[in-house]
Formats: sequence, C-alpha cells, structure tokens
Amino acid sequence: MSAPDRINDRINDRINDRLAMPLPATIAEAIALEMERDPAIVCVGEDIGRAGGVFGTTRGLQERFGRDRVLDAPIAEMGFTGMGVGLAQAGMRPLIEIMFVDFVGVCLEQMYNAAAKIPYMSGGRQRMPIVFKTAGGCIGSAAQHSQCLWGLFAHLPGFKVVAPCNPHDHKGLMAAALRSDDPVVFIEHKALLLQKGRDFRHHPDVPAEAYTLPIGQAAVVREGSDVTLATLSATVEHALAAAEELAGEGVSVEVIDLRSVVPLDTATVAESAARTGRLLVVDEDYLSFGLSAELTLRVIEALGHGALRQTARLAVPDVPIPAALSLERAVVPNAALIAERLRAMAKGA
Amino acid sequence: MSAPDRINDRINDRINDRLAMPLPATIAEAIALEMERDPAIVCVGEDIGRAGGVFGTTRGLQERFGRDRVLDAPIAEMGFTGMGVGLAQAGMRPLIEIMFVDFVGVCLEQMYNAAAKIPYMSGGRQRMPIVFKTAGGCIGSAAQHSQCLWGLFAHLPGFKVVAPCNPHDHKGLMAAALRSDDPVVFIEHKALLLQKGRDFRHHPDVPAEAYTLPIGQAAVVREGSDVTLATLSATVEHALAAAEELAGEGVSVEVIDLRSVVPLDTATVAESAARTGRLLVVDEDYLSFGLSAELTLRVIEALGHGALRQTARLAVPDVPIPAALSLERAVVPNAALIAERLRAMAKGA
Amino acid sequence: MSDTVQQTRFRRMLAMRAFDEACLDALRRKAIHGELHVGLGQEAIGAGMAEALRPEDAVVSTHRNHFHALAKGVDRRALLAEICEREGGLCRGRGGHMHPFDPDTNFSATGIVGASLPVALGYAHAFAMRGESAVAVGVTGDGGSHTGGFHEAMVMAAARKLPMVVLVENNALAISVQFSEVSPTDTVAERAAAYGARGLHVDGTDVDAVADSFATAMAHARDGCGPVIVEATCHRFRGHFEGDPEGYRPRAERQRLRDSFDPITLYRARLEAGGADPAALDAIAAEEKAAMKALLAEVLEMDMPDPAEALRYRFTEEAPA
Amino acid sequence: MSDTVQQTRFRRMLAMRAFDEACLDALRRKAIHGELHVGLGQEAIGAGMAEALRPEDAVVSTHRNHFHALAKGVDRRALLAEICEREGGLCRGRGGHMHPFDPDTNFSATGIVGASLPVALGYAHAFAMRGESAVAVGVTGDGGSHTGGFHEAMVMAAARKLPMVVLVENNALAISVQFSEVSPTDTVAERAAAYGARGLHVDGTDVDAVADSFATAMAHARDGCGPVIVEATCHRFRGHFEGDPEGYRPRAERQRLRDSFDPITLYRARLEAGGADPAALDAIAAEEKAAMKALLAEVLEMDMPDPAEALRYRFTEEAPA
Ligand SMILES: Cc1ncc(C[n+]2csc(CCOP(=O)(O)OP(=O)(O)O)c2C)c(N)n1
Ligand SMILES: Cc1ncc(C[n+]2csc(CCOP(=O)(O)OP(=O)(O)O)c2C)c(N)n1
Ligand SMILES: [Mg+2]
Ligand SMILES: [Mg+2]
Repeated sequence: MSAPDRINDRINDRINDRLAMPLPATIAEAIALEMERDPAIVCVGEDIGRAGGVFGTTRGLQERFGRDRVLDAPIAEMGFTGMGVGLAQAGMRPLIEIMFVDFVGVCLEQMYNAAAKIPYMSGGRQRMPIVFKTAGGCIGSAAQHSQCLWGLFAHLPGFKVVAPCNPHDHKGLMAAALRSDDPVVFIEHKALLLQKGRDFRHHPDVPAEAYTLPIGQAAVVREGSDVTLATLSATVEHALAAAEELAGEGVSVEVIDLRSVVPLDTATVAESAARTGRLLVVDEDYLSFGLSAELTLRVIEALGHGALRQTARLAVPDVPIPAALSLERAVVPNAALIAERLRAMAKGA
Repeated sequence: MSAPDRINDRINDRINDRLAMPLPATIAEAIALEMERDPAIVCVGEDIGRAGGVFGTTRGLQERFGRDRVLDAPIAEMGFTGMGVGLAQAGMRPLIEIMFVDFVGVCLEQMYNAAAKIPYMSGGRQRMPIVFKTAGGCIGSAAQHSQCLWGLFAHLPGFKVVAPCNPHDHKGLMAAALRSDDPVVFIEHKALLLQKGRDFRHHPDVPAEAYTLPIGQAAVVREGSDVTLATLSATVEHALAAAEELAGEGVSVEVIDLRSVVPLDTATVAESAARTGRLLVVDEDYLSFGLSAELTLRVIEALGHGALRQTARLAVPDVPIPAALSLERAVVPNAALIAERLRAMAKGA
Repeated sequence: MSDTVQQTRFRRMLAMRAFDEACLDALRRKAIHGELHVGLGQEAIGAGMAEALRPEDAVVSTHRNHFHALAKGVDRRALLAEICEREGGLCRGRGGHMHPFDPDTNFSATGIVGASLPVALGYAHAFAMRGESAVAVGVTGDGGSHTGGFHEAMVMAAARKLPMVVLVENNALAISVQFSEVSPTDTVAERAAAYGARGLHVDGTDVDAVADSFATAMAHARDGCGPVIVEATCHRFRGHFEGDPEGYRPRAERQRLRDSFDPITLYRARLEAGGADPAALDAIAAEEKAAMKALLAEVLEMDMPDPAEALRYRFTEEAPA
Repeated sequence: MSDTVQQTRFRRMLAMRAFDEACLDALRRKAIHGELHVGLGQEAIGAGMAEALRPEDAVVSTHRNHFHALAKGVDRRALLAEICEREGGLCRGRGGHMHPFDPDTNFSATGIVGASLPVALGYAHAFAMRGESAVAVGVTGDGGSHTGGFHEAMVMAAARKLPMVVLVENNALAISVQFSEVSPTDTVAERAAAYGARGLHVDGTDVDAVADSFATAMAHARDGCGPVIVEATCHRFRGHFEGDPEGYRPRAERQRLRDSFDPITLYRARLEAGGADPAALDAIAAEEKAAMKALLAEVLEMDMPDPAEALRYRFTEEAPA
C-alpha cells in the first residue's frame, strides 16, 4: 500500500467516523467550537449540563466549559429566558434552550416583547445576541409535544428563524446564529436529532473545523423542471423521497430547502417557480396564517398574477397533532402525502 | 303633538341616549345580559371588578353579580388563564380578560396548549366555552402595548378569533362568544374603546335587548366596483374614510369588514374581488405570516390564478410599533396610507 | 370477605404497578408512541391519595399521571386504551398518555410542567362559588414547583382560601436535574408559609403516611381553611421517560433506590410484620397482575382511530353532544 | 460648599419630583403619547437607592421607571427627550417612556409587569460568573410580586446565591387592585423565606430609612450572600396612569395620602427639626425646579424622528455599530 493510499484511507476513515456521528453530536461540536472562540457564550437550559441535553445536543459542554457557562436550569422558562435578555445586556452571548418549542407559551413574553424588540426599542443602542435553541416536529408525541411553530415566531418582528435539515447546515447555521448580533430562534427537528450523519439523504458530511453559513439563503437540493417544491427541516428528506418516486413516474421535481423562515429567500423560490410554473409549499407547521401562504403569495407578488400555472400547499391542516399514529400520518406531511400532491399537480393544467 | 309623535320622540330620545353610550358600556351591557341569562358565566381579570375595567367594559358587573362572578385578579395571567380552563372543566363559562393582548406572552401556554387543544385532545368529550377578552391596537403606546396579534392566534388551531369594528357588532359578537362552546379570542381595539356610539361611521346603533351575530360572517360595509378592500377592527373606520376620499376621485371602493379572522369568510371577499378584479387587504397586525397573506392567497386559490388583476396588502411592515407618533404614523395603516395605496391600485393595470 | 384498609392499600399499589407494567409491555409491542412516563416507585402516593378523594373532587395531573387517574377512579380500560391510542380510549385516541381528560370523574392532565395547578385553581374557585364541598387537587413534581404557574396558583388560591390541595411528588429529579441543586429550600412544603398556607411533608414511599397526610390536607381544604401543599418524597425507579439513557445517574444508584425504597416491598414487610398472611398478599398481587394482563390483551384488540376522522373534534360543531 | 448627605437626599427627591412634573407638563403640551406612569409620592425610594448604586451595578425597572433611571445615573436630558419621543432621546424616540435602555449605565426597563426580575437575574449571573462585584437590582411593584416571573427569578437567584436585589415598591395598589385583597401575606418581604433569601421591610416614604435598608441589601448581595427582597411601602399620589379616572378610590383618600405621606414634606420637616435652614431648602427646591423647566424647554425644541427611518434598527445590519 502506497503512502498516498494510506493517507486516503485515513481520510476515508475519518469521514466514515464522522458519518457515524449522531446529529446532536454535530450540534454540540458547533457550539463547543464557538464557545472556545468566544468566552461570552453562556448556555442555559433544562438538562443541558450533566445530561448533555435530552437529545445530546450539548453533550460534553459542561465538563469542558464549567457550570457557569453551561447551566442546568430549573423548570422556569420565563425566568431563564429573561435571564438571557439580561445576559445579553450584560455583554454576554447567551444560548437559551427551550427544550421543546411547544413550551414557548410560558416564556414567549421575554422572547417577543423583550429580546426581539429591544434592538428596535433602544434605537439600535442595545444588541440582543441570543440564540433560542429548541426542538420541534412530530415523532408521535401528540398535541403538546409535536409542533413546529416557526410561523408563530416569523409573524413577530425581530427574530431570525432558522430550521436546518441536514448535519452540514445544522453546524454552519448554529455557528452563524451564535455569531449573530440579533436574536435567532434555532429550531431543530426531533426526528432528525435521532439520526446519524449517514442517515441523511442530503449533505451528511460535516467538516471538523468551525464554519458558518449565511442565514437567509435557501438551497436547491434537487434540480427539476416540472414542479418547484419548497420546504424545510425534516420535511426536506420526505420531499426528496417523494421527488425520487415522482422521477420514476416521469415528473421532475425541484426541491428547495428554505433553511430559514426569517429571512425568507423568496428570490430562489421565485426563480425556480418561474421556470417550472408550479409551486408546492410543504410545511410541517400549521397550514393557515403561516409559512405556506406567505411564501406562496410572495412568489406570486414577485412574478405577477397569472405567471404560475398552479400553486398548492400541504401542511398540518389546522388541527392539534393527534396521539394516534393512524391520525398523525393523516395530518403531518410525509413522503406519501407529498407524492400524492405532486402527482395531482403534475396531472393538472 | 299627537300620540304617535310623542312615541316617536321618546324612541328618538332613547336612540339618542344610546348613541351617547361609550363603546365599553355597550360591551358591559352585552356581558351583563348574558350573565343574567346564564349563571355559569364567571369573569376573571385585572381591574375588571371595582374599577369596572381599565376601559370600562365591565363597569357595573361586580356590583350586580358579586365578587365571585366578577373577580379582580392579581397580576398572574398564567394563573388565571389556567383558572379559566379549570372553570370550564368544572362546568362554568369563564370570560378571562387579558388586559392588553400584548401580555399574552406570559399565558399563551394555557390558551393554546390547553384551552384551544383540549376539545380535540379529549376527542370531543371536554368542551371549552371560554372567552379570552382582550384589547389590542395602536393608540400611541409603543412596542409593548400596541399590538393586534390576531394573526398569532389564528395560526394556532382551536381558537375562534373575533375583532369587531362597531358597537352593534361588539354587542352581538360578544353575546355569541359567550354562548359559544369553543374558545373565542375576542379582541377589542383600544381606539374604539375610547369612542361613543355616535363617533362610529358604521352601525353605531345598538338595540337594548340581547342578540347574537354569527361568528364567521364578513359584512360588506360599503359597496363599490373598482377595488375590494378587506379589513377589520378599527381599520374599517379608516378604510371607510379612505373610500369616501377615493369616491371623490372617481374610484369606487367596496369595503368589507371581516369581523373574525377564524373562521375567515373568504367567500364574501372572493365574490367581491371577482367582481372588482382588485383586492387590497389592510391589516393593523404585522404584515408577514399573518392575515394579509392568508386571505389574499385563499381568494386566489378560490378564484384561480390570473383571475385578479391586482392584489396588495398594507399592514405593519414587520417592525415593533415605535413610540414616536411621527414613526407610528408611518407604519400603522391609517386613512391616508390606505388612500395612497388605493390610488396606486386604481392607476395600475 | 372484603379487603381490610391495609389490604386495599396494598391492592391499590399493586394495581398501579401492574397498570404501568402493562404500559411498558404495550410500549414493547409498539402500541404506544411518543415519550411514556411511568410512575414505578411512586405507587404509595397514588394509592395513598385514593382514599380521601370523593367523586366530586377534581384532580389535575402531569405528564406522569396514570396513578392519579386510577386514584381518581378513571376507568382503567378506557385509560389504557387511550394510552394505546385506540378509538375506544378515553379520548378516542386523540389525547394519548399525557393528555387524558375525563369529565365524568373530574380528572385531567397536561404535558406542560407547572400548567396543572392553574387548572386546579379553576376547579377550586368553581367549587367554592357554587358552595360545594369538593376539593381540587393539583399535582406537580418537584420540578414543577419552580414554575411561575405554581406561584401564581398558590397566590390566588391562598388569598381566596380556596379548597385546593397541591400534591408535590418530590422524586428529587426533574429529568436529570437534582432538586437539591436548583431548589433554594430543602423542601417545597416549607414554601407554604410564603402563601400563608399549610405545608405538609410526608414520606411518599409509605402508603399509610401518605394516606394520613393527604386526608388531613383534604379535610383542611374541604373545611374552608385554604390551600395545602403536601410534599411526598419518593424515588423514580426508571428513566424520566422510556428510552431515557439516564447518563446522569449511575446504574448502581438506580438499583439502590429500587432495593431500598420500593413502596410495595416496604408495605408488604409491614403487613407481614403485623401478621398478614403472605399467601393472601401473593394472591392479591397475582390477581392484579392477571387482571391487567387480560385488560391489555383486550385493549390491543381495539380499533385504531379512522384516519378519515382526523380533523374531527376541533370545534363543537364537529363533536356531537 | 457641597451638599450634606441629608441635603443630597433632599435634592435628589426634589429633582425626581421636578422631573415627573416636567413629564406632566410635557403631557399637557401633547409631547408625550400613550399611558404615562409617574412616581409622585415615591421619590424617597428612588432617592434612597441612588446612594448605594455603583456605576457597574445594573437596574432593571418597570413601567414606572423614571426615578430608578435617575437613581442609576441615566442622563436626564436623554431620558426626558426619550419620554418626549425625540430623535435625540436615549433610544432615538423608538422606546418611549416605558422602554428606556441605557447600556452605558446598565439601566433598562419593561412595560410588562413581572418581566423585570428575570432580566435582572441575567445581569446577576453575568456579574457572578465574571467575578465582578456588581449587583443587579430588579424593581417591581406590589402587583408584580404575584407574577410567575418573580418566583422563577427568585428561585434561580437564591439557589445560586447570585448578587441580586429585588426592590418591591409596595404602593398597595396595582392599578385599582388592593394589595391586601390579593396578597396571601401581609408583606412581600416575608416571602423571602420561601427562597432562603433575606427580606427587608422599610417605610418607603422615609428616605433615610430606604437609604439604610437598600445599602444593607446591596452589601449583602455584593458580599455573595445571595438575593435580598427589599420591600418599601409607599403611596401613589396620582392615578395609575395619567388619565386614569380612579373610580376605585375616593378623591378624599388620595388627598389624605398626599397630606400625610409626602416624602418630601416629611423629610423637610425632619431636616428643619434638625436645624436646617428653610431658606437653603427652598433654594434647593427652586434650583431643581428651574433646571427641569429649562431642560424641558430644550427638549421640546428637539426634532421628532424622521418617518423615513421608521424601519431602521430592527436588525443589526440596520444599526451602525
Ligand atoms: C414548561 C415545560 N418545561 C419543560 C418540560 C419538559 N419536561 C417534561 S417533564 C420534565 C421534568 C419534570 O420534573 P418533575 O416536575 O419533578 O416531575 P417528574 O418527571 O419527576 O415526575 C421536564 C423538564 C415541559 N413538559 N414543560
Ligand atoms: C403581564 C402584565 N399584566 C398586566 C399589565 C398591565 N399593568 C400595567 S401596570 C399594572 C399594575 C402594576 O402594579 P404594581 O406592580 O403594583 O406597580 P405600580 O403601578 O403600583 O407601580 C398592570 C396590571 C402589564 N403591563 N403586564
Ligand atoms: Mg421530579
Ligand atoms: Mg403597586
């Protein structure tokens, strides 16, 4: 075996190792790299210290950075979310973990009336470098532990709202969020947090070093010519599966991962939809008064009335997530429901 | 003077008296009539008892119905909003007042994870007849006391969301809300609460007896043929003023008062827009991820792409409400901003 | 021959344990999804509270609610069927194990920590204003005692002297977070003074002690003397939820807790020391186990909800009276 | 010749009163919109806290924040200009009177009751972890003491023994709601025990007493002994906000409070009894009044924000560093 071969082998091993990394380990790595760079970063949340997070996204951080910088909080979200505001005002850069996004109803106050508005209310004099890290999405946990709610945060001015779909983006966007001087709501998906790198269809590979990705740029994750499908978070994987299925039926689907809801990259979606003439927005959040209408209408506003042949949206049809899997499958967009909707669109005018 | 004349005079006096009623007195009257009908109604909120509400919308109720049915609460919204859920489960019909809608961040939990979802989570076995009564809107009170937020409630399934614009509708919709077995978010507008009946351009007259209006039906408050303008709450008055101004310029504007955001009466708006070809949605809530996109897109979905010549939306442009009036006037839709937008549409294709 | 008080307590604990063991079995058979929180190790609290609860009383519980539901008299078939997400469940499979609602017994729960007490407050006000003698019980864990909802509900209940009992199941852990590390006081009960309320502290592994304390608390509240905090210390024998890797405590520690503080073992020893016939106790255990086994088999035969009905029950018009 | 401690306290109270009287004047001239909450009657608290505050300390206040801002050393010209919504104001007219933010003096406020203490908690943690000797002061009214945020912030600060002082301005009213009707305890200070914290109760109309108590509290917190609740009882001389019809209390009652509990009148009497020269005190009063009058005139000449800039400062890229 030649020397270069051995080197390649070692590189491959390393890549293989990294492909075996659970997504939470990738996230913990991103946070650790930033905490090393910047001593102002402080993490506060339930079970993020000794336990390393209920999904493991902060594993190892407390051992490494101590109990003052990685703080196990009591169940007092109003208290420690407001604490984040105070930490930011004191010159720190807090990462506040709200374990599940569903719990936001006890602490939205500090998020939307304080963190999100203080930069404006202070006339730009007070920055709010806070990351609100939280997990959303359906994994069979019923109405109070299954929501996405990015549409809610997006409606309230002052937040950036990020929801990545693959390990590479989680790492780069978490770093970007921690370096941002604005409050960022960073929404992970519970189903993705249960996966390893190699389980991801798209961009499973993650460099070991620190890097950032710009917040607000969508990615075309599969090119196609018949229908434009825009979505984000765990649904990207379902969309890719559905697109593959439709390819077998002769329908070419372009899949766009929005990556963030605020800022929303309308330009990338509009450019694609202008080509395909058909736009499907798929959203695991609730259908009405949320992402799907805003994005669809922004694309229509950008392209003009009549520019598109069809638009459609597939989202949770304004119903709490039911406990029974038989019902959950009927209301949460999955590959089968997406494929069905794409098929209907392809058949349409 | 003949007998019929005297009777007419007396009726006119009565009507004139009632036109002098402040809107809050009309609301208090609606609640009182329902409380008389139904001993299960209990009101809980800050300053609703001895003070009769900070705007007077519960004036006289505590004297009349006692301190158990009209309860002055401490500043503990999470506590007494949840109390509403428990009261409903115990067979009562609570009216819970959140003084200003902006405070919802401390108690949204009980509203959206409990009240709004329990009917569904219980498989229809537990009803939630709760009215969440609150005041929204801009009257110069800056970022934490000026919001509307109906888009936020509308995104979360399980609520009905009502925001009336005139005394007649306030009375009828409050009665309907109190008789509804579903949770209703009833959003008053602070500017309207400072008015008397005769200050209203539309439907200032209110019968003395109890009546209900159906929740979910929009009203065409001014007919027109060139542009359809849909809005609600205090903005209806501004829209009517703008429509009058435009009439002088030869542009005929149809003004629709939506009256509720959930259910949203798309049919009435679509029928009108199909005739005029132009739809303007005006919203005092934030622009993005809210009412304006949802309604516009629903109309487009109903009529088909290309059916409308123009759509436009005018809303608070995703910015916290600034304190300075010079800035507030630039971001909150008022008659001048609406007229300007209508003019631009009338000139367009 | 009917059970003695002691036998009833013993049977109740065994029934509760058998119930949660049936849930574990159902989980293994993939009949339950989402996080399942069982109460193994905390049976003495559920069994101890059952006696003093009247049908008209209300109980508002947490994510770890099975024993409280059983104590309140919720039909265990309907409860298990709901946990197994069946159409025939308490909530037609819509609620699942964290969200059982039973208007017939005034029982409900929530998956949001601290959110139970404000709901109990609502029941308490309704009972008081209607002049009824019912009591509302709000359950929380030690973790929930730090929430704002705990404070706000206590403030309101105490100022109005409402018939509310707050049952704090202090198992010393909120998932991984130790009570001793985040609580400013040694007990939750001592915080009752801040509300001018009564606080009781009891060993929650001793069913007799729990039954006594809980009865005292209920009587106090029922008599119009205002709210009571009953703190029952106990131990959580399993992970926070099924599947919890429990990286935050050594396996040996868990075993030690099971060995030392099993409320059933402890009670059995007391009954035997008092002369109870071991065979009779074995019979009770076997009966309860067999009953739950049969019940689970029955439940697993029940239908799943029909996907075509997924949108029903959001609003009243969708739910026939 | 510089002021004595007593004269300084007297002057501070007069400066505060003159400040809020200037606000009332500005309101009459329609230079302020929205609800204005003044602190008339509560000057002894603001003046009493000023002495023990160091530049590095933080204060997080409420809707009734002017005196706390002045006590913390916020530039009064910028503050008044902000209250009058001018581009030259502390926050360029975006914040208004309920939302002043001054990173230079570590002062901020919120219009949401109870929301101030969690923010103070954040400062306290930052100070402690950085090994600084600064203290974070969270201000709340009696009404705010019933909020969940109060409890959660106290739990966390006490468990970690953070340098936090909670100043409760107990004016016995939350808008119309009487403290005695909704509080389960006679005082807020006595609830400190529920957090293993120190509680101090002081007559908030006596500036000397407030200065002493507040200094004690600050020293306790600064020395790493954990949080302190300082409850200062006082009276609100005006409506909750300007324009409040105050239907909930008789006019005579308001007058009685003004006559009996004006902290300035009371202090003046004490100083005079101690031999102070009435003319010197008059001079102080006149100076402060004149200064504020001049300042208001100046502020009212300042520009309003430019509507073209209404969308700026939402995000960092819109706000130059
Ligand atoms: C408001 C809120 N925050 C966090 C959670 C997540 N969570 C669920 S249970 C739990 C721990 C609860 O601890 P405790 O109250 O002691 O009850 P136990 O699980 O020990 O019975 C947490 C943090 C939640 N459900 N709700
Ligand atoms: C969460 C929340 N609820 C209600 C209000 C409305 N509100 C503003 S001030 C106030 C009373 C505050 O009373 P207190 O804390 O005693 O302060 P004080 O006005 O007496 O200084 C209320 C109810 C609010 N701003 N925030
Ligand atoms: Mg616990
Ligand atoms: Mg007060």
